[in-house]
Amino acid sequence: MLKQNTINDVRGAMSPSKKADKINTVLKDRSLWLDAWHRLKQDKIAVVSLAIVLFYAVVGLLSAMGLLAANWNEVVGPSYAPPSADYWFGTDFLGRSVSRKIISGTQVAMSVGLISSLIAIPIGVGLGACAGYFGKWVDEAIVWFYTTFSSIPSIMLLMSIAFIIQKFQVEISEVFGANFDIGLFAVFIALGLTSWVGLCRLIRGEVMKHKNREYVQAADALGAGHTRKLFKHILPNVTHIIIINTSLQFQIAIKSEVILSYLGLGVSGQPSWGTMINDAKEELARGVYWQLLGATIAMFVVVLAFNILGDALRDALDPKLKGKS
Amino acid sequence: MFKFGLSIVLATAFMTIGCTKKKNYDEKVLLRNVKAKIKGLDPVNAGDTYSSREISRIYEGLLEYHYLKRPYTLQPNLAESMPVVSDDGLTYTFKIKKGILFQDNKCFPEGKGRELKASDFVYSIKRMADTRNISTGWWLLDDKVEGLNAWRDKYSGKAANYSDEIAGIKALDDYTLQFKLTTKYPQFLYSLAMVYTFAVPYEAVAMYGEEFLNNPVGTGAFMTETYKQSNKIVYVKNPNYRDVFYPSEGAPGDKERGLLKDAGKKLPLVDKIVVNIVPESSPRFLSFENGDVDFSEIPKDNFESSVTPSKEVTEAFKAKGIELEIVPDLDITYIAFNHDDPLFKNNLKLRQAMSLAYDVGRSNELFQNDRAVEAQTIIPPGIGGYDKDFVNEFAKYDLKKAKALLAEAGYPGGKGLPTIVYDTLATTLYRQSSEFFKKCMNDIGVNIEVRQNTWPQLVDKTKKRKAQMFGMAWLGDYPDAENFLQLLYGPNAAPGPNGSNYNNAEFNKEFEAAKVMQPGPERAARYAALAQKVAMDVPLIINLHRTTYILKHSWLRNHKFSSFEHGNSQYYAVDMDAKEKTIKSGVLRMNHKKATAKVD
Amino acid sequence: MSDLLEVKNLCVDFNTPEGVVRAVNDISFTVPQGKTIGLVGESGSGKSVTALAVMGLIPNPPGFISGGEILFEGTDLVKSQEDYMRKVRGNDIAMIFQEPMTSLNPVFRVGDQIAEVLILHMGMTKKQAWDRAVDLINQVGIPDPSRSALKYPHEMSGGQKQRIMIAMAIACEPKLLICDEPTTALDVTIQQQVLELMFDLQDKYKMGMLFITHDLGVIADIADDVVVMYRSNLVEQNTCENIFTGAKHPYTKGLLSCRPALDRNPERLLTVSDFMEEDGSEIVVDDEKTIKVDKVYNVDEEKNPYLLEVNNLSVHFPIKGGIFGRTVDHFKAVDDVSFKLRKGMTLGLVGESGCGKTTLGRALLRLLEPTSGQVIYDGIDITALDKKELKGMRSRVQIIFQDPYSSLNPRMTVGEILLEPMKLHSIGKDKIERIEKAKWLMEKVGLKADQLARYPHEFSGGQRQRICIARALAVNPEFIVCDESVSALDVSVQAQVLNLLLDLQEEFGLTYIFISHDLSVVNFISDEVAVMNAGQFVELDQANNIYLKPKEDYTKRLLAAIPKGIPKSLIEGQA
Amino acid sequence: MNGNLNYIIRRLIYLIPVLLGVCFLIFILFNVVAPDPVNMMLGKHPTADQIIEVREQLGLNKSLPAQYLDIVKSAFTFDFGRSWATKQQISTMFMNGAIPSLTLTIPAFFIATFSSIIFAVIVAYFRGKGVDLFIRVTCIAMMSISSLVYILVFQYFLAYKWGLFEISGYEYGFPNFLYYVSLPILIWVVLSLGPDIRFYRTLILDEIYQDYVRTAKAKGLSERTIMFKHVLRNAMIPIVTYTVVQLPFLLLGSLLLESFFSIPGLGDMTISALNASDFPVLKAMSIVSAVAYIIFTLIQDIVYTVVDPRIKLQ
Repeated sequence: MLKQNTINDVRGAMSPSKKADKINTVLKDRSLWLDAWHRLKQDKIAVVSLAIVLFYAVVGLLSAMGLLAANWNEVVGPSYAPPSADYWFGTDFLGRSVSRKIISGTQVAMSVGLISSLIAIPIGVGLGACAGYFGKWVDEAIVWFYTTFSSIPSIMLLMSIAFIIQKFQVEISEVFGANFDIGLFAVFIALGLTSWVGLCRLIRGEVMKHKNREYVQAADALGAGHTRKLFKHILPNVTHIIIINTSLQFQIAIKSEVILSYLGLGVSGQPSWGTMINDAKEELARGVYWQLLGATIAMFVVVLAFNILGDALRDALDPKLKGKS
Repeated sequence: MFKFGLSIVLATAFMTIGCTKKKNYDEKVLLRNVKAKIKGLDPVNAGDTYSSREISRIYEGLLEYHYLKRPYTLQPNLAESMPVVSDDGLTYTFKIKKGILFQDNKCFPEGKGRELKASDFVYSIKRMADTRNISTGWWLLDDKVEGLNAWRDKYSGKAANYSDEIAGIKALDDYTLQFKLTTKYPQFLYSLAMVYTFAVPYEAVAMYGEEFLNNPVGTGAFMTETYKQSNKIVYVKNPNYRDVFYPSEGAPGDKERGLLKDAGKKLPLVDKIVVNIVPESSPRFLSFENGDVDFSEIPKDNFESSVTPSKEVTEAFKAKGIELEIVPDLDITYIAFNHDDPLFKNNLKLRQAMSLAYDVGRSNELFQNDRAVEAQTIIPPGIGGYDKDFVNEFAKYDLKKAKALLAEAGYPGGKGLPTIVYDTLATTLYRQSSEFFKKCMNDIGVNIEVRQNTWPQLVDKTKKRKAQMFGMAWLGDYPDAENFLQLLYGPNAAPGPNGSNYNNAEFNKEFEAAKVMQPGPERAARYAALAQKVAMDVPLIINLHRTTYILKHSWLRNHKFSSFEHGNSQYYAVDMDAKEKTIKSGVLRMNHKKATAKVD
Repeated sequence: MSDLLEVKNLCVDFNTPEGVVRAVNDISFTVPQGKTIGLVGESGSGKSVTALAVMGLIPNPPGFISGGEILFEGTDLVKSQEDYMRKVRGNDIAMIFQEPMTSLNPVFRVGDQIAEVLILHMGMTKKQAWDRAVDLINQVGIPDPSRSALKYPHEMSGGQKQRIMIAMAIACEPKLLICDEPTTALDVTIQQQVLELMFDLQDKYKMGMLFITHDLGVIADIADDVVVMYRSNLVEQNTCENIFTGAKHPYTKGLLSCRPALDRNPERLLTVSDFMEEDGSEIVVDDEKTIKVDKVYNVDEEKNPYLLEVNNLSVHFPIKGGIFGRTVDHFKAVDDVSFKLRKGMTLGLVGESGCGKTTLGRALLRLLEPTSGQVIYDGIDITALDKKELKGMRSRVQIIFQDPYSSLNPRMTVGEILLEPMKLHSIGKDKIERIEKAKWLMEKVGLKADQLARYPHEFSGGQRQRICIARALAVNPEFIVCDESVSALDVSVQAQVLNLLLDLQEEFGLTYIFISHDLSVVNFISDEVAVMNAGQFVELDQANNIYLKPKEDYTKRLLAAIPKGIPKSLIEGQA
Repeated sequence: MNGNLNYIIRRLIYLIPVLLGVCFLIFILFNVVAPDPVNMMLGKHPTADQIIEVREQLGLNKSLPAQYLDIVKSAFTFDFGRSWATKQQISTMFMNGAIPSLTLTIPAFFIATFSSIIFAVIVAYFRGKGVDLFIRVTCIAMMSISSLVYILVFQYFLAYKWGLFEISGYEYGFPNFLYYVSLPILIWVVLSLGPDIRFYRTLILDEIYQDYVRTAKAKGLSERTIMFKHVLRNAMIPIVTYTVVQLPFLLLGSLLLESFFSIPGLGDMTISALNASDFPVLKAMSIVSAVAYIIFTLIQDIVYTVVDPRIKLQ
């Protein structure tokens, strides 16, 4: 019954590598992520905010590598010079250019968002998936763990974690070398360890829902093991939640850095929007508004972009829309 | 549902549209703001300057500093006269004034304040030695009074028996008190003017127990009416207060400034004192400008709008009737090297280079608005041992010489020198000053890594000798240069006050000899020589002696700033009619331009 | 007597991202006073949209009425203002919807929800409206009406909730009652009672009724005239009698013939595609195909040996209670069931919702751990196998689920879905061979081989069910459990899938257990039928014995409730 | 009714391990790992032997399990001993701190919740139209500015420049505290409008697309009655449960508002405890807010059954 010729022409005629992707295209010629990208592209504002986010990421990267605004520490004019042609955002108490500090501050903001998410995602998704998938006592234990974690106000957790890191300052600086910025490291860990609970709850609920869906039971009937069911079937259907949640978590991290530096747990040694806004506490009284203005605008644009992007991603990635097309 | 919700929102929103509180002017009230929360009103653990200031409004000691005379001179307060000192300088005998009453309180029989007796002092000083009170003042008399340490160790950790007699402190009769010291200790008299040794009634301690710190019972001019430890304290006059009169002579120039107008009047001169606790500096100063408080220091960022470069009040403030008082403080700020670290210990050239690279003048300009005096030695102006003509060659800013010295120290241009960790506090002011220090050191190639700490963490680090370099300030406990020189005294190393762990045998020997001398010009010369000699060894980067700038409203009278403000509030007076006129005129509300226009 | 409702050349369009879609194209029909018009068609035919158009309830963005008139007692509803429509809705025209479970507001008592429409339109006071509501609840046949009125929707069964919907609809004695698939979600016995209730109420209130359904059986029982819609067009309109005796349009003919009926048991069902080409042109059907051949139940000992033996199988779910959540009682989903099944035969499992048929199907495959009993498959006791051995058995036993939308992983292409089972059971040496097998499987189930790269959401419900069958076949199974595999499909598509299952059974000698609540479907496909109720087998016998000579009265009641599919006018004629 | 009782008891029993877990987490964070505060307590001149005596008195040398048991005991008795920094009785500090905090947070919370529900209903009612878009955009924009900036700008302009409000401070007693808390309340409301409106809007929209709304329309009800009677009544279920969960955090007050406006509430107390490494106070604050959170999750379950007839306590 099988049509013999189809097998030969596939096997003989082409070189192995070409043959491989010929086969693969038979199975899958475009990914759903591409569809989502096309949908996202239709939303003009979303594209603009994505561009803004990428622009900030590039600026952050360049300043991290020292290619951009590395000379933020250089005195360029009198202290507290108001904004003028040569200093767009004026100068700070030492006479350093505020606009350079803003650019260099992008590095802190973006790294805080990125690294705290990189810490929060694996924990949140890992625990959430296990709780949702295995259920019974595993679920009980993980639910108990994150209820305990979330019942302590997050500000207390942030403070105490930052304390702990500063307590081990001496040991850490031996490991990472003296000029390693402990303050920033404390912010990363503190934010990372307190922001995973929301994601964990979301993933647990979603995995539980998908576990009972019939395509997973069908895989079960085919003899698929736990790992295959979880990683090949359930998790791909849940990744869109991770993406949407991360974009929201990013902007929360950026805003928390300001509060942390107010509590004295923030960055020291390099400029950050948080410290600039905090300096403004006293400066505002003497009419020095430009450092506050600059930092606030810089943060406003990127946080707004993240918010809009978060909503747009939800519409583009949400399978409900795709399922009913 | 909708209408109901809307009405609730509008009602509460309208209620909070906001209105400022109406003010009343009939009662004579002294209003002031304070930076830190008051820990408690128990003399034995006064802790910081803010708590001691509040405690000294209620309690009194044997001696006190004269309100007006400068330099600060001790005078008897509860004691009738200065003590009779034995020839070997070890026995001090005091006579107590008769008829001094504690304020009325329910801890006394029928609530009536009883008369102060010599035995009260024996009890109070023993309380300071009692380990269970964890007194912050115990260092004053540690190993100084015969039998006191023995008594302390005997009851360490247990309920102390106060009737257990000790040789060092004895009430010979109701009105005579005798101290026997173990060593010559001229600073002993100062300790009797400090809050830790103030008289405390045993009945109050017995009755209130652990809550005694919130129920003060003293002999002073005021007593507490309401006491919200983290928000506000209101004092009222103590009816049992004995007759104390405003001094008729003071320091030269006081008469011209009208400080002797109320001479001879019975104290206190105000009916009530209201102390508000406002941690943030900008709201604190804004409430002064609004007239909500009678006087205030000037935060760094409000200096330009308050004081002209020639150190006078700006035209706008003059128009508002605001006056300025400038008083040097018994204070020294410095950046310490941790001499445990070999990098600094045996490399004098490196220390000299870093000291020269630090631009003290610019730091004074940036952070003290040029108010402070550039320090030459560790001894501040205003006390014996300060020589205003001495110039410390390593305290000035000389980049070229600094670079040369750094090269001689073995690190040309900073090459080979590891990154130095500088620990500072996390407040905005300290973070900015550490960034300034980092910039100065970068100018000669020395790389600094700034680490932020809360105050306890910084103290913890310095006491455990883990801080490589750190900024520190020292406020004098009493007007005696010994209190400053002991910062470099070897045996005082951490956890003692010598955070730099500096240990110079020769200096230690000379210091031990000088500190036991009786106060006088000879001791002052000895102190000066000692300080100048040790400065050449650059034990730390000397920085500034800060001066206090006080802005006073027109209606505040007799205010003279003192580093030892114990009980001074009884001398202040408030002209309520002048206050009402100025506030109602709205001149305070006018912004700077309009106010000055009004003057011309 | 003028017509109650006259729909003239009605057109309704929807704005979609891919442009304007016409959902209803030039429909005209009339609903006379006291008469019932059946509007029949499959999903996507536009029948519900027509109903919503009459009520003016088309969701404004994205839908809109683009042409035609809806005359209700002379006035054109399309042109009238919103507040006029509001006075008409619920008062003169009332509507009943399909999903009773979600159509009532969960947080209000049912009595209040009925009283609300009375207060709104009849100006009654609260007290009067409540009493009238209790009376209406009584009229729709709900026991203890005064107490039931105080109940919340979740405290009532699906059937009772539908009765409440009916009470709410007839509260203001409307002239026209529109019912959009009111009984589709109900079990067949309850469906019968609800239909009778609606029938009596129609007589009592002389209401015109527009009855929308996809089930021709129901139409025959209740409709006077019938309107047939297909892909937003009206293809045929006639009296019920004429439609059933001599349908003219090929689609109607296809629709009539593809419905399995109890009294006849053809070898294969004719489907719409046998009567009509894709573009709508007619195919002349030769008689041979329409011959009704009664399937003969012949058992050949060595061709059909016993493959599956189930002894005293039970599945009990613990019910938690008390403070510490101890199990207080057990819900006996499957209670001591025993039967044997021969190779190549099909056992039908039929029963109302909640009778335990699905649980039994899952327990057989140990997708659900049975509490006790044995399942011996080809001599091997499946219940005793451990995890690893069970995996080996998986290739021999497979399952096909009900909901096409949730039984395929939306993130995997059809090719990947078909290759997964082969990889798991290492069928085929390498990828190329597996792809060939996948292509072969696609053709086997009637789909195009070049669609392997497509995603599930790009296929229709029927096509997805075919992919599920292909996935099951990928492991060359011998025994397949079909759990309500066709219930979610339209009648015409249902017929094609049933035919496919029968073809595959013949070609590969497959053994089926076919689970369904639809007796006529079970009758068509099964050799033997087991009727289940409350976890137990009420009756187990050959298919036609069950239907012709039912022994147990539960089975009898079940059979009686199935709509005959013969217009009542004919039955009256014959009786 | 006994069904509910069983449920409540079971929930309470379930909460005990959570409380033990919280105590353990606090124990790790503050006892095992926290730096040594003793030096700080002894002021400028600590002597070596004095430090040892103090460690003994503060119970720092107790065995770790003993310290853990102290925490657990304090979680039930609320007797937290004395603060290291100020030697005050912590429970009295709480009493003094609770009143100012609550006078700020309770009115602020209810004004914010009510106004955001009203706005959310308006936005849902006019969904898709201009009003909806405008309010949503302003919400996102308002959320994108850090809360600290709002505090600084509002305090400087509203309080100092135009003198509309008291700059800082606090007075106990009914009419007086209003002058001091009105500006912080205004800031709190402005800060929480953004996120709340977005959240409540999604809740209401979820309800609008339900089947019973279509039935209501078919009954001839007007859009307004449907929105306020049917939809809002259903949407209130998630709204009420969401509000109840936020109540425990009102106790903690707003750290920033209290420290900037020197309102001596629990938030301000927390910040000074942080700056003074005053661990008994920080521990006490964590325990109290954790216990409050746990109790309120239980209350939330009960409220859920009261508000939603469908839920039986099982």
